[in-house]
Amino acid sequence: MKKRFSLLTLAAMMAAGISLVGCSGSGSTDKNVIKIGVFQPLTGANGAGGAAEYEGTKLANKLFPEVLGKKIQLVVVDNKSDKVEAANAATVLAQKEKVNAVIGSWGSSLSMSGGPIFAEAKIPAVAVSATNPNVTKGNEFYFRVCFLDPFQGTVGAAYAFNTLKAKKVAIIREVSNDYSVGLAKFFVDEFVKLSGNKNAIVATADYNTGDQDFSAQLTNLKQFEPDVIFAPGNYTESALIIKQARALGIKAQFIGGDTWDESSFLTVGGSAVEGAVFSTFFANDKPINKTSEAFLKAYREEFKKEPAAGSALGYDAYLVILDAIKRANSAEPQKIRDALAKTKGFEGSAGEITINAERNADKAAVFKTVKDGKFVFLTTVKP
Amino acid sequence: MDFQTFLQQFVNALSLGSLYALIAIGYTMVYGILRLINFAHGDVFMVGGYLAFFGISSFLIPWWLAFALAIVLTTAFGVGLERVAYRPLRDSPRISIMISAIGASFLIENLAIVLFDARPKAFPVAEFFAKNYVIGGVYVAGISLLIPIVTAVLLAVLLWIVNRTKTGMAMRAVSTDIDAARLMAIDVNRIVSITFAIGSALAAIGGIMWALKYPRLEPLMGIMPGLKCFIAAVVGGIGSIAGAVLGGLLLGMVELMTVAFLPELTGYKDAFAFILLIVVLLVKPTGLLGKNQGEKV
Amino acid sequence: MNTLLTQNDTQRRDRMLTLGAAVIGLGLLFAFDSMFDRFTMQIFKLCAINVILALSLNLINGFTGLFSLGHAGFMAVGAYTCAILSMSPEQKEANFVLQPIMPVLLNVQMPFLPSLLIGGLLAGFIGWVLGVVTLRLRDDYLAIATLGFSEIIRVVLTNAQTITNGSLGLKGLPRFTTMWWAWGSAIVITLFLVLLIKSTYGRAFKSIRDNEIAAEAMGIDVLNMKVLSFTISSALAGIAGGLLAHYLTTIDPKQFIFLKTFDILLIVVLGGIGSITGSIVSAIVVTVLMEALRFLDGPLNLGFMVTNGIPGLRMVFFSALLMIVVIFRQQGLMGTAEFSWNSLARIGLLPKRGQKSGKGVE
Amino acid sequence: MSSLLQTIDVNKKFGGLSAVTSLNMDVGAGDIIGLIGPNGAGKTTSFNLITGVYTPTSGKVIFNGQDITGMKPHAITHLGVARTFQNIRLFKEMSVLENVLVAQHMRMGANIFEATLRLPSYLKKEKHVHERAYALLEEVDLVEHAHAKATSLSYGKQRRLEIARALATEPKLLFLDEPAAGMNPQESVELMDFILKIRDQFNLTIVLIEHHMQLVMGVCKRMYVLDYGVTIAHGTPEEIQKDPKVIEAYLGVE
Repeated sequence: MKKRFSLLTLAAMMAAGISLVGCSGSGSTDKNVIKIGVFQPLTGANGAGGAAEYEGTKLANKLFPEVLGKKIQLVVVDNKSDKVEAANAATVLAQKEKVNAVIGSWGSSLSMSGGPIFAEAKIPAVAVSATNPNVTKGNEFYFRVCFLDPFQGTVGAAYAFNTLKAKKVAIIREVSNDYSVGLAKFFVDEFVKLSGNKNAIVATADYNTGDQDFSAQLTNLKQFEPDVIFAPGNYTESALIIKQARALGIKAQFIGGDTWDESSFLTVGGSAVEGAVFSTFFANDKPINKTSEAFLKAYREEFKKEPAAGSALGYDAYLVILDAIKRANSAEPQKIRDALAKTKGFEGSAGEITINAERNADKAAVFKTVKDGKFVFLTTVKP
Repeated sequence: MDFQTFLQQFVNALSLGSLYALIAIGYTMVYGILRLINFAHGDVFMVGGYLAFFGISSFLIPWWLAFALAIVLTTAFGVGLERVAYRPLRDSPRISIMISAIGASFLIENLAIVLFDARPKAFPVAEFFAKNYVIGGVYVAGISLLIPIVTAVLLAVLLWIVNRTKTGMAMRAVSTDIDAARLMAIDVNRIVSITFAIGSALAAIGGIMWALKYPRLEPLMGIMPGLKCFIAAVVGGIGSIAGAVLGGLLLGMVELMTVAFLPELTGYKDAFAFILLIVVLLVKPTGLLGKNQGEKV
Repeated sequence: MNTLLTQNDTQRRDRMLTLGAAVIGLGLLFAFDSMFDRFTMQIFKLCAINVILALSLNLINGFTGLFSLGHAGFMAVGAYTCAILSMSPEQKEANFVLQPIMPVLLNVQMPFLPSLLIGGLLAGFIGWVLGVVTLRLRDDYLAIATLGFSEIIRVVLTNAQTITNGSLGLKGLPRFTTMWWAWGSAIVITLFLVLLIKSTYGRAFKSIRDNEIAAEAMGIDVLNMKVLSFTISSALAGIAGGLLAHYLTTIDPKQFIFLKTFDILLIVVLGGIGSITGSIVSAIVVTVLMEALRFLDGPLNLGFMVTNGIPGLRMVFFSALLMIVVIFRQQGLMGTAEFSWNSLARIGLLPKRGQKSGKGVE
Repeated sequence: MSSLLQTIDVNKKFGGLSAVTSLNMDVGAGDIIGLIGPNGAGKTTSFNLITGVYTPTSGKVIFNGQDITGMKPHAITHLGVARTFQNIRLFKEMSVLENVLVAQHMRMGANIFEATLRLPSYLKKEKHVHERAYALLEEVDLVEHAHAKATSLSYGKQRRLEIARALATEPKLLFLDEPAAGMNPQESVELMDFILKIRDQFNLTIVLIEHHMQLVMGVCKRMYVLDYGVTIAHGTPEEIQKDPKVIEAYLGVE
C-alpha cells in the first residue's frame, strides 16, 4: 500500500514537473512586442544591487514603453546570486523567452555565467555595472554602459596622488571578491607609477566577504600611519571598516569605488563615513545633462527616494538598447548588436556613453564624498 | 609590533571573543540537553536582531523597550521552533533531527529573505552605545566594554540556574540520561522548552549585541556566527557553560591574533575556526572542559 | 486473476524488461537530444549532474549512515582540477589577469575524459585523507567536521591565486558537458553504485549504518569501510563537479559554499535516505521544479489580487517541503525501497511473480 | 588440557569505578563455560574486554596462544572469536539473509573491483556464501524468513538469527550473551540442545552469560561467578551450587 502510494506520487510529481516546465514557457510570440530580458540577482548576496538596477530599468520602461511602434516588454529572471541559477536564468531568456536583448547582471561573475549563453544565441547583452574586464572580453555580444575596474583603480590612484597629495597609502581588500582584488591591483600599479616610489604602498590587509570584524587588520594598518586607505569592497563591509577604523583612532582618508554609492553605506557607517571619497558612475545631487535631470525627477517621483548609481545605469542600459533598436530600425538581435557596437556619444543619465572596440563604455568617472550624511558631488575625472 | 599595538589587538580579540562566548552559551545548553546541533540557532540570533531593528525603526519605541520586546519574542520563537521542528522527532535517529535542524534553518533564512528583504539594513545604534573611549592609548568602543560585562553577568546567572535551582538540577538530569530523567518523573518536555527559551533569549541578546557592534542586518547574517559559536562550544566542551565561554574567548583570540601576527594568512581566517575544531575533536573530542560519555554496549 | 509465473520465468521476464527499458531509455535520450530546445536541454543535463551528486551523497549518508556535509568541497576540487587540466594555455593566460598561473599548470592541456577522471581521483584522494582523519568521530561531530573541511577547501581555493585565479574564478571553459557526457556519466555511475550496493561491500556499508558495534563484531573493519565509502563518494562528487564546471563554463570559489551541500541533501532526503531510485527521481523532480517554480518569484496573479513579485518565495517552498518531509514522512519518497519490476507487478501493472519454488512455504 | 582462551589479571576501570577486577579465566578448547552473577556484576563488560570493544586497563587476553589485548574487535573476530549481544544488535534495515551474508564478508576475501565488476571469481564466492548462509539459516530454522526484514522476526527468532550470524564468521570461540533471555521454558530447553549441537557440529568452544540457571547448569562444564566485578567463585556446576559466597551474592536477588 505504502509502496503503491509512493510510486504513484512519484509518477504524479514527475508528470506535474514536466508539464510545468513545458507550459511555463508561454512567452507570447506576438510580433508587436519586443522583449528585453532583465537578468538580475533579486535574491541572495547580490539582491540589493540587482534590485537597484532593476528599478532604473523598470522606470525607463515606464517612461519609454515603445519603440518602432512596438511595445517593449521586460522579462525579469532572478539569477539568485548563484552561478548555476544564473546559467539557467540566462538560458530561459535566450532559449525560451527568445528575448531581443538583455540587461544585466549586477555582479561580474553572474554576467560571465550568462555570457556564453547569450553569445551562442546571438543575443546582445548590456551589463549595467559589472566592471570586471572579463565580462566583455572575447564575447562579441556583451556590452556595458559603465567603466572597468582598471579605470576605477587608476582614477582612484590619480585622485589620491594629485588631489590628496598622499605619500603613504594602505590597502584593505576583500580577497574573496574579484571586484575588490581587481581595483586594488590597478590602484597600486598606478600609484606606484605616479609617485615613482615602490614603497608608497605601506601595507596591505585582506578580509573575506561577510566578515564583520576588521579590528585586527586595522590595528595593523594603523602602525604604518598611512595618509590614505584604499578600501574597495562591498558597501556594508566597507562601512563597517571605516566605522571600526575611526573607533580605533585611525584618521586616514578613505577612498573606495562605486560599490559605496548605496544609501546603506551612509546608514551603516553613520558619522564615521563623513569625508570618505569614492569614484562612481553618477551623481544625483548635480544633474550633468538633460537625461540625468529627467531621470532624477522621475525616479524621485516613482520611488520616493534617492537613486543609486546602479539605478541610473540600469536606466541608461535600457535607453542605449532602445537607441540601438531605433538606429537599426529593427528588433532583430543581430542588428541590435551591430547598432550597439556603433553607439557614440549617447547622452545617458550617468554621462556620455561611447562604446569602444572592446564593447566597453568610454566615460568619465565621478568622485563623490560624504558630507552631513549625504553623498556630495566632488569632481569628474575623464579617462 | 609594539606593546601598545599588542594591547590594542588583545582588547580587540577580547571584545570579539566575549561576543562569541555569549552566543556559544546558548548553543551549548541546547546541545547539552538534546545532543542536537541546532543549526537554526544562528537564525534565531538573526531574528533577534531584526525584531529589535523593527521595534526601533518601524514602531519607533525606545531602544531599551525594543530590546526587551525582541528578547521576549525571540524566546517565544525559539520555543515554538523546538515544538514544531524538533519535538516530533525526539525519538528518531539523530540524522533525522539534524536534517530537521538544517531544514528549519533553511526555512527561517528563506522566510527572512521574503519578509525582511534580502537587502542589508542598517541597525540604528543609540547614542548611548556609540561612544568610544581611549584608555591608556588603547581605543575601545563603548559596546566592546559592554559586551564582556553582559557575558559575565549572564554566565553568572546561568551557572546559578543550572547549579543551584531545581530546574537546573532537572536540566542536568535530562542531559545525563533523558530516559532515566523521564522515569524520575521529570517533565522532560518542560525542561527542554525552558532550555530552548534560555538558549533563544541568549541568542536574541547576542543578536542585539552583534547588531550594536556591527550595525548591519541581513537574512543570512546568522550563518557564520552560528557555525563559529558552535565551534566555540565544541572546543570548550559541549554541555559545559564555562567551557563555552572559554571556547568563545579562545576562538576570538585565535582569529584575531592570527590576523594580527600573520597578516599574510588573513584570507584563510575563516578556515582557522574549522581547523581549530578538527584538531580539538581529534585530540580531545570532549573539548577542553567537557566530560566523557561513551556508548553502552 | 494474475497468471502465476515460476521464479525462472520471473527472472527471464525481469531481464527482458530491463533490456527493453534500456533500449527505450536510449531511444528517449536520442529523441530528447534532437527534440528539446536549448533551455530544456540545459535543465535536462543539470538533472544528470544532480543525479550523480545525490547518489554520491546518498552512498555516504544513506547507505553507510555517516552524516557528512562536505560535498561542496569535493565538488570544488573536481571542478577546479578538471577545469585547469582541460583549458588551453591561451584561455588560462586570458583568465589570470592579476597574477599569472603557475608555469607548471599553464601548458597542461588534456582532453575532457582524463581531466574529469583526474578531478575525480584528486577529490577521492582528498576525501580519503579527510576520512582517515575524521571518520572516527561520531555522527554530529563528523557532520560539523566535514562541513568545516569543505569550507577550508573553499578558503584555500579563494586564496591560491596562482593556481585557481582566486576569487576571480575561471571562465571560458570549453562546453564539454553535452547531454551524452552528462547522462552517460550518470548512467555509468548509477550502474556502478547499484552493483556496489548489491555486492558484499554494499552489505558491509549497510551493516555499519544499521549497527556499527555489531558490524565490527562480525569482522567488518568499520573504519576502513567508512573510509572506502567516503573516498568513493568524494570521487563521484569530484566527477560531478567537473561536469558542472564544463556545463557552466565558468566557476568561482563562492559557488561551492557549504550551502550547496544542503541543496544536495534536500534532494537525498526528499528521495529517501538509502534509496538509489529515490535519489534519482528526486534529483530530476527537484531540478525540474526549481525551474518550473520560478514563477513564484515573479509577479503572481492569485485571481483576487496580483502580487508584486516576491523574490525568494521559491526557496521558501523547497525549505518548507524539506521540513514537512522530515517531520511527517521521515523516510522520504522511497524510504530505503528500490524500484524493481516486482514492485510494478505488486501494484498490478505486471503479472505477479510466482511463489518461490523449492523450500515449501505454506 | 590446552587452553584456547586465557585472561590474565584483566582489570577495567571506568573513571574511578572498577567494573572488572582481576579476571582470570581459562577456557579449554571444546568447553562450554558459564559466566553468571547478579545484574551489574561485570559479565558483559568481561565479554567486551575479551572481544575488543573495551581495552583492559591492565592485564592480558590470550587467544589461541596469541596476545589479543587491545586489538580491534574486527581483528579479534578475524582470529576466530564471535559473539551475540545481550540487547539484540541485528542489522535492522537488512533482510535475514543479508544479516548472515554480512558476517561472511571478512572471510570472502573479495576485493572491491571483482565485486563491483561481477567478475567470475567474485560470482563464485558470492554463490558460496549464499549457500553457506542458507545452510546456517536451515540450522537455526529460519530459511523461510530469509527475505524478511530482520526486525520483523519474533524475539526468539532474532536471538537465533544472532547466533547464525555469529556462526557465519567461522569462529573457534563463541560468546553468547544471555541467549535465553525472553524465551519460555520450552524454548530454553530447545536452546540447550541447540548449543550442544552446534558445539559439536562446528567444533566450537562456547562461553555464555545466562541468568537461566537450569540452562547454565545443564550445559556448562565449568562456570565463573562474578559479583561487583570480582570473580567470587569458579568450578563445576555442583561446586558452585554449594559455594556459600555464591549463595550469599544471590540472596535476595533471586
